[in-house]
Order: sequence, then C-alpha cells, then structure tokens
Amino acid sequence: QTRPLTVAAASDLRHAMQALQVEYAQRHPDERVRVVYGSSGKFSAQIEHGAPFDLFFSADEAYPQRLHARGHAAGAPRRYALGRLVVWVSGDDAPPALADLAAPRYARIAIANPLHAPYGQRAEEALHRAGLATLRPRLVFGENVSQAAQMVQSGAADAGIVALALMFGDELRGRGGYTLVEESLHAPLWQAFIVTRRAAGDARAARFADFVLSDAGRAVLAAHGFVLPDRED
Amino acid sequence: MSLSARIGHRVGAFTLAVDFDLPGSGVTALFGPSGCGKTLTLRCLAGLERPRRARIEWNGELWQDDAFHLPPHRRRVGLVPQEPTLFAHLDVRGNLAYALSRCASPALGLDEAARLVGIADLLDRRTDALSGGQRQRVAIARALLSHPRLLLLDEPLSALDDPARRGIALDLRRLARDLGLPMILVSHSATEVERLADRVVLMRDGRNDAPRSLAEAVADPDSPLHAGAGPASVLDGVPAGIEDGLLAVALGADRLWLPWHGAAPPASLRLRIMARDVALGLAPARDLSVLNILPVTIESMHDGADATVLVACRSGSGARLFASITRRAATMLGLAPGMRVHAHLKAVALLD
Amino acid sequence: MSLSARIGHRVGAFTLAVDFDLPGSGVTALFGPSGCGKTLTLRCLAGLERPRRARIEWNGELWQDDAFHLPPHRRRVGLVPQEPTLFAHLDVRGNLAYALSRCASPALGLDEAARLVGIADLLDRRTDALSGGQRQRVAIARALLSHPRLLLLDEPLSALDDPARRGIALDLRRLARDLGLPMILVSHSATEVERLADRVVLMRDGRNDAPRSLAEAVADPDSPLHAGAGPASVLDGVPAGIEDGLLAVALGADRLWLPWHGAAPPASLRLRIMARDVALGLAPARDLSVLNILPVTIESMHDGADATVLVACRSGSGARLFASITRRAATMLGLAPGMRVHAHLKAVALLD
Amino acid sequence: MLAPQDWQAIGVTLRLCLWTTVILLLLGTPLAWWLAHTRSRFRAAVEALVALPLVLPPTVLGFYLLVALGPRGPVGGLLETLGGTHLAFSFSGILIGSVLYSLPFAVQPLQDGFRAIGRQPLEVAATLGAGPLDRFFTVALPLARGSVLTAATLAFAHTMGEFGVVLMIGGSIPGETQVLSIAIYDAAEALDYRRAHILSALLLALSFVILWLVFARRRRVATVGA
Amino acid sequence: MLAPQDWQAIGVTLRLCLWTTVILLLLGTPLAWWLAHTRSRFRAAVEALVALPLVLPPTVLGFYLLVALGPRGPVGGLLETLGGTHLAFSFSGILIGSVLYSLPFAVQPLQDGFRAIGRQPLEVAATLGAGPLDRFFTVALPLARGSVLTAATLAFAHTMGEFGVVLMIGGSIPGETQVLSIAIYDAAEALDYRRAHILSALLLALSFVILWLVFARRRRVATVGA
Ligand SMILES: Nc1ncnc2c1ncn2[C@@H]1O[C@H](COP(=O)(O)OP(=O)(O)OP(=O)(O)O)[C@@H](O)[C@H]1O
Ligand SMILES: Nc1ncnc2c1ncn2[C@@H]1O[C@H](COP(=O)(O)OP(=O)(O)OP(=O)(O)O)[C@@H](O)[C@H]1O
Ligand code: MOO
Ligand SMILES: [Mg+2]
Ligand SMILES: [Mg+2]
Repeated sequence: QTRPLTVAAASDLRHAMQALQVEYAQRHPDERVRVVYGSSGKFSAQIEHGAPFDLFFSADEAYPQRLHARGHAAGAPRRYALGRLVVWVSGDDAPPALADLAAPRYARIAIANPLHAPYGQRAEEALHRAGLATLRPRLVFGENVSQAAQMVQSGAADAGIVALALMFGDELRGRGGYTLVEESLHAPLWQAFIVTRRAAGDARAARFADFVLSDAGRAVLAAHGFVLPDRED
Repeated sequence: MSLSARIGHRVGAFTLAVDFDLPGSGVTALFGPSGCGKTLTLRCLAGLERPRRARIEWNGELWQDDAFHLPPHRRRVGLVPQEPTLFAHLDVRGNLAYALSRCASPALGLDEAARLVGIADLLDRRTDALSGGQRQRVAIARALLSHPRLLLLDEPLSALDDPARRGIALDLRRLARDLGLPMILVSHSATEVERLADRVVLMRDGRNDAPRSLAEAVADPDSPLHAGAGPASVLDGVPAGIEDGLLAVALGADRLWLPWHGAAPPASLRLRIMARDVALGLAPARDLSVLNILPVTIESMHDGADATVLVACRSGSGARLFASITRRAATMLGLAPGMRVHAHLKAVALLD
Repeated sequence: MSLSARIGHRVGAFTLAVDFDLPGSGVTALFGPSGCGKTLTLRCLAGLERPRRARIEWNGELWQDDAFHLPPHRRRVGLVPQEPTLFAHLDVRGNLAYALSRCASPALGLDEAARLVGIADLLDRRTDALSGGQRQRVAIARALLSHPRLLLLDEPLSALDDPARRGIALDLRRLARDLGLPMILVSHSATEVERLADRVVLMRDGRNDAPRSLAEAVADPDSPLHAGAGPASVLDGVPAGIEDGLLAVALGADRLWLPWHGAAPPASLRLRIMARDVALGLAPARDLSVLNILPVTIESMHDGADATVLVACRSGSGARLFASITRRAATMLGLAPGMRVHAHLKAVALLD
Repeated sequence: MLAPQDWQAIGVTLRLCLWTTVILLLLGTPLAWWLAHTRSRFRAAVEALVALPLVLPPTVLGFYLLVALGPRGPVGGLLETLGGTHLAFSFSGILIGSVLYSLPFAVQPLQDGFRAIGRQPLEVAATLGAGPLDRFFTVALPLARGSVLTAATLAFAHTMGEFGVVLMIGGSIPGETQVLSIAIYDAAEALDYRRAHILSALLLALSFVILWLVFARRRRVATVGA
Repeated sequence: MLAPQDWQAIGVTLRLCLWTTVILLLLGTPLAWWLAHTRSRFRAAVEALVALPLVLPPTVLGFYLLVALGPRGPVGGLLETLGGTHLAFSFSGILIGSVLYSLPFAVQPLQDGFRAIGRQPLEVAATLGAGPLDRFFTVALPLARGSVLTAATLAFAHTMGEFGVVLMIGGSIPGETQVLSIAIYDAAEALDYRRAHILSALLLALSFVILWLVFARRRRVATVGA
C-alpha cells in the first residue's frame, strides 16, 4: 500500500480543505489524501527538517517563498486564495464594525499573534490604519487565529478579529455575527502553497495542486470565505 | 493520684487484655517475656494506640474510653521507646530543646539532664553520629526534659554498660522520688527491676497479674524475675554506723554489715540477698569469713528446681529471707519448718 | 585460621585505633563502655566502613589495606546490627530466605534457624508486626542462615528476657563449636560474655587491650567485666556421676556438687564461681548447708574496693579460685599467703 | 540584546514561577499530608483527580479554564456578580492555571516524603507534648525537606516552561501575562531563530544556575562500604 | 462516535505513554540511584541538567530536538550516513522527545525514594552476601516502590497530556505520530468543541481509571494515636 499524499495546511483552511478532500476523492477514488493542520510557521520549520509533507498550503506567501528560496520546494509558490478578516462577536448582539471596537464594552479583543500569524499581522495593521492603535492595551493574543476565536467563544474576550474562513465551519455558522474588515485597511493576505522538494515528480502531488487551482477547487474555496486570485493560466 | 487502666486491644492475631490500678507515684516495673505485650501496653497508655475497648483514667481524668480518646500530646506522658527515635533533623541539643520548650513547668535544665545521662559532651553532635548507647541516653534525657506526669520507659537502659546503667537507674529512681514523677519501666533485667521498681506487674501472653510490691514479687520463689539468678530477698534498711570500712545496716533489730566505700550513706538503703547466697547452719560457723549471720526461724520449705530446697525464714525482727540449699544438705541437717537455724549471708548486694 | 586486624579510623572527633589477632574459631567478646568504638570496629571488619589506614586479613586473605578494600558482600561476614534492621518489604520468612538463598553452603535450614531463636510461629508476619525482641531474634536467625565465615554480633540479645537469652546464647555457643563458626560478640552483660566467650578483648576510648582467654580476663580483679557483680572464677570441668539429684563435676582431682535437673550431662561443663560467693574458713564448717568445701592454699591477697580483700587461692588439683571477703574477716582469721584454708562455695553457677 | 518586552516577560515569568511554587507548596503540603495519612475511601480517587489536569493538552485545559474564569463562567461570573472582575487574561488567571497544572508535581513527591518519615518521629513528638500542627511544622516538614525541594523545583521548572495554559488564559499581554516561554515560542514560530536561541539560552542558563544552587545543598546517602 | 483516526490516536498515545514510562523507569532508575549515592562534584550539575528540558517551552524543545534528530542534525545525520533513517517524524522521534521531556518527573521522585531508604537495609543485604546489583533489585527497588509508582504515574500522565514536543518532532501524522492530545488540540483549534469535549472526557475518564487503580494499591502511613 502506498503512502497517502500528505498535505500540511494552515489552520484557517480546515473547512475548505475538508470540502476539497471530499471533492477530490470523488474524482480520484483510489488516491488517499491526508491533511495535517497547524500553524504555517511550524510547518515551515518542519519542512526544513525533513517533514514528510508533499504539499504545504500556507496562510501567507512569505513562508512558502522562504522555503522556495532555501530549496525545499519543487517549484515556485503558487497563490491559491486571498484571506479576509472579520470582526466577530460570539453573542446575539449585532456585530460591530471595526471602528465600533473603540467602545468600552469591548474590553478584550482577541487577535492572532502578529509576530508569526499572518492573520494577526493584518489585524494589527487594520487597527492601525483605522486609527485604533490606542486599542493595543485591550488586545489579547492567541497562538493563531483559531485560538483567537476560542478566546472569543469562551466569552473571555469580547470580540475578535479573525479569518473569514472560520465563519464557514459548522461550528460557527450562525453563532454570533461578523462584519468584514475593509480590504483597504491592510495589505492583501495572499495565501500560497508549494509542492515540497520531496514530492517533486510525484504525479499525485501535481494532480492535487492542479485540482485546487481548477474551477472545482476554486469553487470550494470561494464557498468557504476565500477571495480567489485571478486564474494563473 | 493514680492510674487505672483496663485495655482490650487486638493487633493481628495478638490480643492484649490488661487491667491494673497503680498509685500515682513510684516506679512500676512491667516484666514479662519477649512478645508478651509490654510495648503495646505502654503505647496504649501514651495514647499512641487506639484500643477498641478501653478505659484509662489518670487521677480521675479520663484518658480513654470506648468513645473518647485523649490525644497523646494532651496526656503529658513521656515515652522512651524501645528503639530510641531521635529527630534526625536536629542535633542532640535540638532534640533536648524540643522537649524542654514544650514543657510548661520544667523541672530540669537542659545541661543538667544531659549531665545526668552522661551526654554533656555530645550536645552538638548530629544524631547519626551517636553510638547505640548514646542514642538511648539522649532519648532518656529528652523524655525527662518534657517533665511528664507519667514516664514510660521501654527497656531504656538495654544498650548501656553496667556502670552507666547503674548510675542512670539510680538517678531515675531519685528523680521519681524528688520530682514525684511516677514511672512505668519495661525491663528484662531483674537487677534493674530490683534496683528501680517499687512494684511489679508481671505479664504473659497479653495478660497481667495484679501489681505487687517489689518485696512480694521477689519473695515468690516461682517468680519469672528469678529466671536469671534464682529467688532473692529485697530488704529496705537504714544505715547504723560505719566500722572497719564496713557499713552497718539496721533492718529492724537485725544488723547486717557490708563493705562501704566511705562516703556518707543515704538515708535508706535497698539490699538484695540472693537465696543461693544464703547458707543455713545449726550453729553460727566459726573461723569462717562470713560476717553476716542471722538467727532465723524456718517458716516453710518448698521443693525447688533441680534437687534444691527453697527455705523461707524469718528473722527476729521480722525480715523475710530465702535460702536455696540442696536437698542433700536439708536432709543432712534435718531441717524442718519451725526450726531455729542460723542464716549465713555470704553476699549482700547493695542495690542503691 | 585467624583474623588479624589493625585499624586506624576517624569519624568526627572520634579516633578508633584497634589492633588484634584472633584465632579463627571460638567466640571472642568485645567488651567496653558505651561509645568506646565497638560497633565501629565490627563495621570495619564487615567492610561497611572504609578506615583510612587499616590492614585486615582473614586467614591469609587480604580484606583491607590502605589501597585495597574487599567489599562487604565478598567477605562472607555475617552481622547482627545493634538496632536490628529487617527488610520491611519482606515478611519474616522472606527475610530468612533472603539470607539462605545467597548462601553457597547452607549449614542450617530455615525452619531450624527459626526454631533455634523461637520465631517458628512468626514466619508469616510482616516485620512491623513484631515486638522488639522478636525483631532481634529474626536478625540473628537471618545472619546464621547466611552461614558466614565470621559472625559479628552487636549486642544481639539486649532486647530479650533472661530465659530466651540463655537459650539462644547456648545455641550460639553450640553452633560456634559444631559449625566451626567463629564469632565476635559485643555485649554489655558480663554473664553473657562468661556464658558465650572463649576470649575477651577489652576496649576503651577507641583502643583495645590484647585478647585474653576468658579465664584470664575474669581472673583480673580489676576487670571491667566485674563492674556488675565482682570478680569470679570460670572453670571448665567434666561430669563425674549423679547422686541425690546432684551432679558431681570433676575439676582435676577436685569435685564439686551441683543441683542437676536429671538429664544426661554434656561432655564438658563451664562453671562460674563468683568471688563473693566463696567464704574461707580455717576448717570445714559443720552443720552448714554448704556442700562444696575445697581445701585450698592462699596464693595472694589484694586489697579490693570497699574494705574487702580479694584472696586468690589454688586447689590441690590446680584450679584457681577467688574469694572476696571483708578485711575484718581476713584479720579475724589471720589469713596470709601460703596458708591452707577451706573454701566454702555457697553458689556454683553452671554457665551451660 | 533583549527588547524591553523581553525584560517584562522575564519579570512576569519569575513572578509567576515564584507565586506558583509558593502557592503549590502552601496548597499541596496539607493536601499531600492528608493523602499520606487519611483512611478515607476517597483517597485514591482524590489522588487520581490531582493528577488529572496533566493528561489534558495544555491549551485545551486552558480553554476550559478560560470558560470557567471568564465573565460567563461559574468562577468569573460569580466574581463579577460580587462586584469584582473575572480572571481571564489577568495575572491571577494564569497563576490559577499554572497552579492547577503543576499540582501533581508538588503533591506526589510531598506525599512520598511524608510517607517515608514513618510514624515514630511523629509519635515521639506527640509524647513530648507537640500537637498536630506543631508536629507537622517542627517534625514532618523538616524531615521531608528533600521532598519539599523536589516538589518546589519540579513545580518551578514546569511553570517556567509551560506556555499552553498560560497563553490561553492569559492572552499573552506584554507586561501582564506574557511570559518568557511564550516569547520564545513566538520567536521560534516566526522563524526568528536568533532571538529564540538567545532567549532559550538565557532561560536555560538562568534555570540551570537556580537549580544548581538548589541541588548543591542536598545531602547524599552513604554507600555501602564507604 | 469516534472516528477511525481517533482510535489510531488512542493507540499511538497508549503506545507512547507505555514506552515512555518503561524507558523512563529503565533510564531514570540507575540515574536516580547514581545521583542519590554519588560523591561526584558534578552531582548538582547533573541534577540541574536533568530538570532543564522542563524549562523550555515544549514546542521550542521540540524544535531543537527536530534539528538534532532530523536529517541534517547530528543524531539524524549520523543515522543517515550509517545507512539508517533519521528520527524526525517517526514514532521513535516522539518517544525520544517524550522521554527527555518527562525525565525529571521520573528521576527526582526516584532519587528521593532511594534517599529515604537509608543505608541500613543495603548494608545488611551486603553482609548477607548480596552484591551491588542484587541489593539494588532485591532491596532498594522494592523498598522504594512508592516512589517508583510516583515516577511512573507522573511520567505517564505528563506524556499523556503533552503535545508540544510531540507535535513538533512528530508532525501529527495520523496513525504514526498523532496522539490523542494532538487530536483534542486539533479539535479545539477547529472550534469543533463537541469532538474536543468527547475526546477530553474520554481521555480524562481513561486516565482517571488508570490512576485510580494504581493509587488504590498504595499504602498509607499510620497516624499518631490511631
Ligand atoms: N501490628 C501487629 N500485628 C500483629 N501482631 C503484632 C503487631 N504488633 C505487635 N504484635 C504482636 O504483639 C505482641 C506484643 O508485642 P509487644 O511489642 O507489645 O511485645 P513486648 O512485650 O514489648 O516484647 P519485647 O520484649 O520483645 O519488646 C507480640 O507477640 C507481637 O508479635
Ligand atoms: N559519624 C560519626 N561522627 C562522629 N562521631 C561518631 C560517628 N559515629 C560514631 N561516632 C562516635 O564514635 C564512638 C564509637 O561509636 P560506636 O558506635 O562504635 O560505639 P559503641 O562502642 O558501639 O557504643 P554503644 O555501646 O553505645 O553502642 C562514639 O563515641 C560515637 O559518638
Ligand atoms: O492561521 Mo494563522 O497562521 O494563525 O494566520
Ligand atoms: Mg517491646
Ligand atoms: Mg554500639
């Protein structure tokens, strides 16, 4: 029995990637694909040290580029989606817009850690550009965007700036409400993937990559809160 | 003042069933073979065991009954355990100070107690740098320093050499008297019991005989106290002059002589006369190096072990003396109760 | 076979400097006051201490010198420690089996050893369910079961009652003889030493006297062995008939009578005659219940303690006897060396 | 070499470790004592309960604690209705988390230590007039001091390195709940290895010195034949 | 209720915990014995070193181990040149990580346990002819069994809940290196609380039963006056 194709995916891709797997399995019923979710930084480090991943879907462009530059990729990174941020509250209240977060009732605002989480960086940037830099003392930081959402969901944080993609899972759909953060408030959050060097020449990896970029793949991603890049081809 | 104890206790297959009343002063010896329940009895008295059925009262104060159990630290009962347990995290001085600082009415100073048991030069030692006998002495001093209402001594001198044992025993007896500190002593040494005790409780298989005075206990020819050296008489007398380096001790009208080291004699003296050291003669022997010859009347004769006869005699002043002689000699001399004979006391031991 | 030990060791402020050669059989007693270094000496012999300077040889085999140290488990030296240490994770049987299973040439069976020390009914007990004396007996049986080349006994009987002590001591002596198992015994009891030992090493302040035979050691009137009961003579004799329940013991041409329980007497008998139990008379006393009267010659007279005189006598057959009498009696009788007198032996103790 | 934020993290870390250790000893000691001596049927169950927080992944335990301590949780909610503030994202919150998470490392060695003392020294102390508390402080604790040391060092070191619980409950707020371990983790995640190395080396060196000082005072046991 | 992947994770977890515990006891016991008895000047330093892995955040420790065990690291590299495969992302790798990370929880209680035995039982065993190994196995270990238990339970429970090191070295590969704690962590990260709750409850229940069974066999110490 051959080793299944192993995909490392940033945690904001959870829901989308599961749907992609289902679609892919219908087309290629003989191929097994397994997906491991985690933070993009951790995957980068692991790939540099021999992790058995065939594809790596990062939550940004920087990590794949770095891997490519260091010779760990089979080819140049390819963009597969653009991430969007939302302001999210977990109660029944009307969801605030970004500017509303200045209200004192939002005493704790959760974001992913800007030091290493791309969504966190964009969230911080958006706050700055919106003139809300003074809110910094109210911020609490999750290890990644999921943890930021967990902080909101537990009720400990009053609001969070998280990935739109998270709103499309069964778990959060219909729970509380969100408002999109204007795209202009932060640099575009391009997300890219690579085929790793160890999978160079592996037809299965190429097949899966092509599928994600195909119309069918794009449709799934779009349905899970991602904005799509223009077609490469 | 008095201690009354009725204890029914089971540990494993062993049943302890003791029942005694003791006056609240003086030294009581608990005597019995290994494994008969002596240690267990002391532990019950100290409150370290919780017997299932018991009633222990001290001077009207309830220490234990089936429902109530006064915890050990409220009993103010001192215990020198059979295997001396010192606090390993304290040095010798610390061990002694531990007791002293918890004592509301100290009767002894720390240095005094240390001197008493001969550990004055060990005060700064760690406890694991002590010899067996030294450990035992620290445990004794520590118990004394807590100035308990009742002191329980579980073979406290077993690891000591004879002179040390003798010295400490005498000091304990003096303290029992001077401080009015009652003690219960477990000891396997008949000499120690005779030296220290005022009364004896014999134990066997977890049960006890009624307490008897020391004199009564030693007067019993079958007493287990005699298992070592045979029956003896223990007599209390008073000094009556010194002559030729010999001390005269008056027992009523009788007078015995014993070698004396010369210092002023104490007010009272305890003598032990082993039955085997007493010879009976029809007349006082002449030209014999036996100094102490008492005219006595034979009260009774008991066949002893091994072809011996134990002869109980009474002197003119009423002192009771045992003589252990061979049956052959008894026959030869034609001894019989009622006869007047002369008791030749070859050896008289001073117990003080 | 022999043990030769020269040990220089320091622990804290204490200096041990012992030096002795012992034959490789029989029982040697180490005797000395508390804290004089007895335990430390045994530990050095067992290999549990590493003295800085030492040379210990067993029968030509080097056990220790300044550079070499044979580890304890290779010495095959048994030790009964002063505070008996049982393996708490094993029951009594387990403790005994531990020794037996490590013994290449068992001399005793487990049950036999248990019976010997009277713990046959305790084999299935947990060790914390034993009394002090029971623990001590388990430790003895365990050491015996390892059938060592040399057995070190550190006050092995201190927690036992007299009958048990006597019984076990005799068994130990028998084993020493039958198994050819040499023993070194630390004991504070002169009786125990006299009962068990063939020779005595006196210790004081970390130093030792040269080993002496038991007879020599007890013959020394100033011996610390006598601190308890005074000087004594220890004589070895053979049985010479039973009459009237009395056993005749022949000491050369002399004959002593002692009460006998009736069983067949052993081939040799050890007798102890305390000096204080011997009276001297110019003629044999008549009509006196003293059976054993020996004609003796006074060899020398020493002023003893407390107005007493210790008279050393020799019987016709050469046996040496001490008599402790008061100076007054000596004067009265006009005793002097060379005089022929009659020794009246009131009590003769059988040590076996 | 170190950013001001790192210094703050070091400060918070030391405060957290010290407080955690102190609270664990204060809390764990009586608990361990009770566990070592009780005849209660529930003993084994309580012992198992104490060890239980360990088996959950730290962030998950952190999440449950966050729920409990947050404004809508039982603890936080109660505090709020009492007019206080809830404990999520506060130093008190991460302290509670650390204490809970390191509890077994304090309790179990202490329990073993108390067990090893045996009953004799305590019995002797009782006959010398020492009541239960007195015995506990003047006999049991000093005799078990080796185990107290073990409990303290394990608790200290474990708190030092832990970040999952602390991150979740604390939210990594600089100067308040951001500890050194989170800072190192963040640096490593950001692939900023230089910073991660420096901070790790610092943490290791600091801990090594502390632990070495502590352990150097410990006594050894004599060996057979020595 | 549980996905096949969860069952796999449970299997891996149990294997990891058991092996870690076994290896820790095998490794930690002689180390603890040496530490309890040595006169070496380096004792305190070694003790501090043993505790040191604890103070690093698990993922960071995991990272350093990854570097060491991976194909370019000293250990992994050596293995590769010897014709083997490196240890990163393998069961062996996470096992090494778990062992290292839980080492102090095994060593320190064992060391205390050996210390508490004292020298007397070992000396007696020596005079009965038992050599060092014999004494160790037949006297020291049985007498210190309470501490062995503590070491084992702490190591077991700590390995059960740990995921930082394992995640980093192991890469969370289902059926191979994905343990239950990672599965729970993942579920929580996916905000799939139902699954997180179920798995947590399962883990807690399983651990509780194991711990309870273990602790129920432990003996207590007698209390004064009882
Ligand atoms: N926990 C226990 N379980 C079963 N039996 C026990 C337990 N503790 C003591 N015993 C038994 O109870 C009896 C009395 O013990 P105790 O310690 O009181 O004896 P002792 O008279 O002090 O003996 P020794 O003179 O040898 O010290 C002994 O036979 C002992 O074996
Ligand atoms: N570790 C130590 N440090 C300092 N002194 C010690 C140490 N161990 C023993 N000593 C001292 O060495 C001396 C000899 O000790 P040892 O145990 O050999 O005495 P002992 O003759 O057996 O006495 P006892 O009859 O009381 O058991 C004692 O005075 C003791 O205080
Ligand atoms: O999913 Mo991220 O890596 O926390 O932005
Ligand atoms: Mg006893
Ligand atoms: Mg000694």
